[in-house]
Amino acid sequence: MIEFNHVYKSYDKNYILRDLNFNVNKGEFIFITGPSGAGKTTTLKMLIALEKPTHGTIKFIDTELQNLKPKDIPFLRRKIGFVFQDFKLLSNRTVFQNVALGLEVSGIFGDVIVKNVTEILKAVELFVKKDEYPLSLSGGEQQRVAIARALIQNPQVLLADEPTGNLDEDTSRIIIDLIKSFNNKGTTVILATHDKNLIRMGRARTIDITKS
Amino acid sequence: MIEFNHVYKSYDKNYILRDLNFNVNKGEFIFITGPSGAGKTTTLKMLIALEKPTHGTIKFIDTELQNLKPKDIPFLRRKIGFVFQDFKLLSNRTVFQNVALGLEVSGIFGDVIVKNVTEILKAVELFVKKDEYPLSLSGGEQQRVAIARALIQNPQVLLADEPTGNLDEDTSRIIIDLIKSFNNKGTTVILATHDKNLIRMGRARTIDITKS
Amino acid sequence: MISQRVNYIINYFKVALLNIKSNITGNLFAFAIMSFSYFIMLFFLLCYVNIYNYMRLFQKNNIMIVFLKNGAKKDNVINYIKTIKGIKNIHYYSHKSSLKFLEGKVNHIRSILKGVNPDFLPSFIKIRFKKDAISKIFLSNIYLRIKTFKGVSIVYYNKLLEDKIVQFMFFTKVIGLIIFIFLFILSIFISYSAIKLVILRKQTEIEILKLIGATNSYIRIPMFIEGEIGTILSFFLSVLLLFLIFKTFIYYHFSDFLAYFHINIIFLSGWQIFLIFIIALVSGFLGTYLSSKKFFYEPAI
Amino acid sequence: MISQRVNYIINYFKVALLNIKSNITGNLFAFAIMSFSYFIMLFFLLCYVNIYNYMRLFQKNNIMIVFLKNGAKKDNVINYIKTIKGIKNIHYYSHKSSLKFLEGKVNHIRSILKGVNPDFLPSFIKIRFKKDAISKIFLSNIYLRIKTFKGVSIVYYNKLLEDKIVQFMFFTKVIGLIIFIFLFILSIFISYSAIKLVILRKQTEIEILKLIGATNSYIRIPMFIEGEIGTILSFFLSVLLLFLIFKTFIYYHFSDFLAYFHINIIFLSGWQIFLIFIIALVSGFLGTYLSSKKFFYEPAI
Ligand SMILES: Nc1ncnc2c1ncn2[C@@H]1O[C@H](COP(=O)(O)OP(=O)(O)OP(=O)(O)O)[C@@H](O)[C@H]1O
Ligand SMILES: Nc1ncnc2c1ncn2[C@@H]1O[C@H](COP(=O)(O)OP(=O)(O)OP(=O)(O)O)[C@@H](O)[C@H]1O
Ligand SMILES: [Mg+2]
Ligand SMILES: [Mg+2]
Repeated sequence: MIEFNHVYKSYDKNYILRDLNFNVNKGEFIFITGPSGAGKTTTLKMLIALEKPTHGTIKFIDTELQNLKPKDIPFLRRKIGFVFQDFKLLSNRTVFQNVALGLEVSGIFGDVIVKNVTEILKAVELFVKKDEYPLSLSGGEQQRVAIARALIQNPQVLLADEPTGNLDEDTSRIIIDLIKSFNNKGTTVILATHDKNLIRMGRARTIDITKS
Repeated sequence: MIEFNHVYKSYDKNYILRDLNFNVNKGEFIFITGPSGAGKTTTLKMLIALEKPTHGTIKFIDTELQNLKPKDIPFLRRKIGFVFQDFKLLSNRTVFQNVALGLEVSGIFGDVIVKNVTEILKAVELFVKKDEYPLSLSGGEQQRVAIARALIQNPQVLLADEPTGNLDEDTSRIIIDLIKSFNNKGTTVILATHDKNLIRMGRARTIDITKS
Repeated sequence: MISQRVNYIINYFKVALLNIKSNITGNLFAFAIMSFSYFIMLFFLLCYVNIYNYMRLFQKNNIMIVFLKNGAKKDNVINYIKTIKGIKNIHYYSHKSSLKFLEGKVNHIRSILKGVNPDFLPSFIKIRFKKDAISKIFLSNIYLRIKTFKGVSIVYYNKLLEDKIVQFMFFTKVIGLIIFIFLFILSIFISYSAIKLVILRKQTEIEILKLIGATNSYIRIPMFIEGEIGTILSFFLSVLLLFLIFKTFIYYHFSDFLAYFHINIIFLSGWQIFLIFIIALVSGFLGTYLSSKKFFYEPAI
Repeated sequence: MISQRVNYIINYFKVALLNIKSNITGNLFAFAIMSFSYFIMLFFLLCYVNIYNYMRLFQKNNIMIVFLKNGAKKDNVINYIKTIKGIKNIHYYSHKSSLKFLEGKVNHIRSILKGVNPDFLPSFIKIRFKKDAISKIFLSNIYLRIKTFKGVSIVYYNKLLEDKIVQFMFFTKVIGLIIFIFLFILSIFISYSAIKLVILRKQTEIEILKLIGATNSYIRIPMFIEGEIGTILSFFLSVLLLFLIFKTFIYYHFSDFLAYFHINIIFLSGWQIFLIFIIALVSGFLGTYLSSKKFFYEPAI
């Protein structure tokens, strides 16, 4: 489903990634790992066409990303849920509105929103905070809102960048279980982390990008 | 040096903290722990007078924080280095300028800045990135800049909120060692985290705020 | 499909209102700055219209006076003059009416003219030209033609004034146009800055929305709605303000005073207000477009 | 201690310049909007000064004409008039010069006055008053006094015009003041919005600086410097602009034309420009102060 072929990535002549090659099959769950600054976030960003590989090609389902037209990018992104390392929540919208946005941008309005958002907020244990604004949430709570927003789109692929960096062990487990349950329903998951515990918990294929 | 006496904290009638009591002696190294949303960040924020306890008193050296006048707050904050969970770097200044700011706000200018900043950036292994802007840094790199900015003030107390949340194990160890070395030179350190590994590494007194 | 479109549109309005609400101060500033800009524009137009109106008065005064030789056949002259194009009306003054004319001119020493014999005074013909027929060449032409006609003694018209007025009318038109273009660009620029003030705060929001798959129109349409709401409201505020000021002016009889100088104050016509309204709408649109443009520039990947 | 202060000041300027550089577009907008606001202010002042100047011309024309009865003793009358205060000069016109005066008034029918006997015409005295001595009560007073003097036939002065001019001068002053206060508030408001445009982007920056122990003055002083640099530059731009427009106006001889209507165009004096400069400085300061205020409100802990 996803193919990285000889991908190189440099910023101002400094190569972060060299000759990265991997495949991810539909429905798989994989970890991307590597030390701080290795290029995990960059790898994920290239998948949603936010960064462009310096050389090499990336294939998503049938699309070669380098051939994608700017106007098609939003539609690619709707197929991919992304949990950002720095959450990227809208500070002038409540938790509920932030999560609902995941559906609204795809043109889904009305009652179905209320139903789905309520469901997912309960799953990440944040329903009581639904009317709070992101600035009054703790780090871990913000992270869970970001996860909820990504999952509500019911994406074909979920990319999660350090989704448990701000969570304690118990909450981490809840989140991993939630992600696993989506994975079981067919969502492909790529999870970037350096948390050895999490990798142990997940028990899945691990790609170490420093070794590429 | 730091005393929390019967501290309660609520946001809109929801009590986050109830009857929190603890002392920290000069030169100590302690962990504050608790699950996501327990109030770790809130506890640290109260120490720099960014949040105000609903009841109870906090004492820092000889100052009762509730008696502090607004114009004295900056001087309190200069004695306390703070590593924020969300880093709080200035995006229009380079890594070097961000770190230098820790000194400039206290009225230190000139050559000493170059010397100290260079030194601390080397310690957090970021000297090569000194002219980059925060937005082009990885999560872990930003976190290290935040740590460098807090440490350069050579504060009496260092408050670090999840300072290794975005760091892999090796880099975490480097940072912990750096903080320890400041601790050995007399800096009191309070470190909020839920990372069991880190607590194990640190081997120090741990305060679990959920149990207060 | 249609209900989907309606849903989108409702959502756009909802988002626009939410945006206005969540940055109410920013929107108020934008609103005030834009009102000010439209006010200045309307005010200039008002001044221009009035100056133009005032100057037409001078044009209307374009009169030529033909003094007849004693004993000349006035009908010949009148018939000849009637063949000239662009004349509004012709008036013949006999010796007697000539005396009356003189008396009117020097009203306060009227008494002393009582002893004057009307025959001392000339008979003359007053020609009033059509407004639109007046141009420098035209009048000087006619002047030459009439002057050489039999029985005509002197032809009098204010050549210098005429030159100056034609010139001034021209400059007024040109300057009016220049000022207008200047104000138009300015109003776009001001809308641009004002809306930018509002949009700048949204930079992060826009980036985030794009990251989660919003199309450009999903992000932009609410902005346009927001911009145009501000534009329309501030336009109406400025018209209202100008109108109130105008009414106050009338109320305190300033216009009566100006009427003393033959200055007749008029308000803008519906068409003129509509013109500015269109300019406001366009500048609101362009302002939003330009100030949000950079967020939507996407290099091909 | 002193070198420490100098270090701070250098740092403040460095930070201000860094801020300007890092938000160059924002600063350019602020700059342009402020220039516009000062330009409008200067332009209004220029108009006001010229209108005021023009109206003084009417005041200067305040003349009273005293017609004498036939055979009256002119010296008695003149001596009596000389006792009145506020008179600039007195001129006596005999019967003959009266005829000349009439001829001057009706120049184009001059020839026909040739047969008129000068004795038909009255002799009169023209009184010109000092500008500053003219007020409604004053002239009507004198009118009554002279009218009842022996040998005086008619006293003529333009009472209606006088009333209107006094009234108009008053309104001009009042309206000028009101417009000026309005523009002053407006310029503060515009500086406020413009600077806010720049400062809004700094909200996070300010919060962060405060968190790491910067004092309010450390954060604010560079803002004031930034604000005042913008103010000063935009002020000079607007003066320059106005001056260039003025010069163009003169260059194309518009002023010659207006001189034909006895309108004499003058530029702003140094003092007037200085006044606006002070207003600009104050509004830049208040603009920065107000727009940054909310970031520095710190509830006591
Ligand atoms: N826009 C950019 N311009 C220049 N350099 C960049 C940019 N974005 C990232 N980098 C650099 O690329 C490298 C990899 O960044 P990336 O964010 O992918 O690391 P990461 O593996 O996610 O690290 P972390 O675990 O710390 O988040 C870093 O050294 C970073 O400084
Ligand atoms: N400004 C605020 N207004 C309302 N509620 C707030 C505010 N700040 C924090 N809270 C709430 O207080 C609780 C404690 O927050 P805090 O940030 O201290 O948690 P934390 O222990 O640091 O959690 P984490 O490990 O996830 O960062 C959270 O439930 C949060 O929602
Ligand atoms: Mg990363
Ligand atoms: Mg926290």
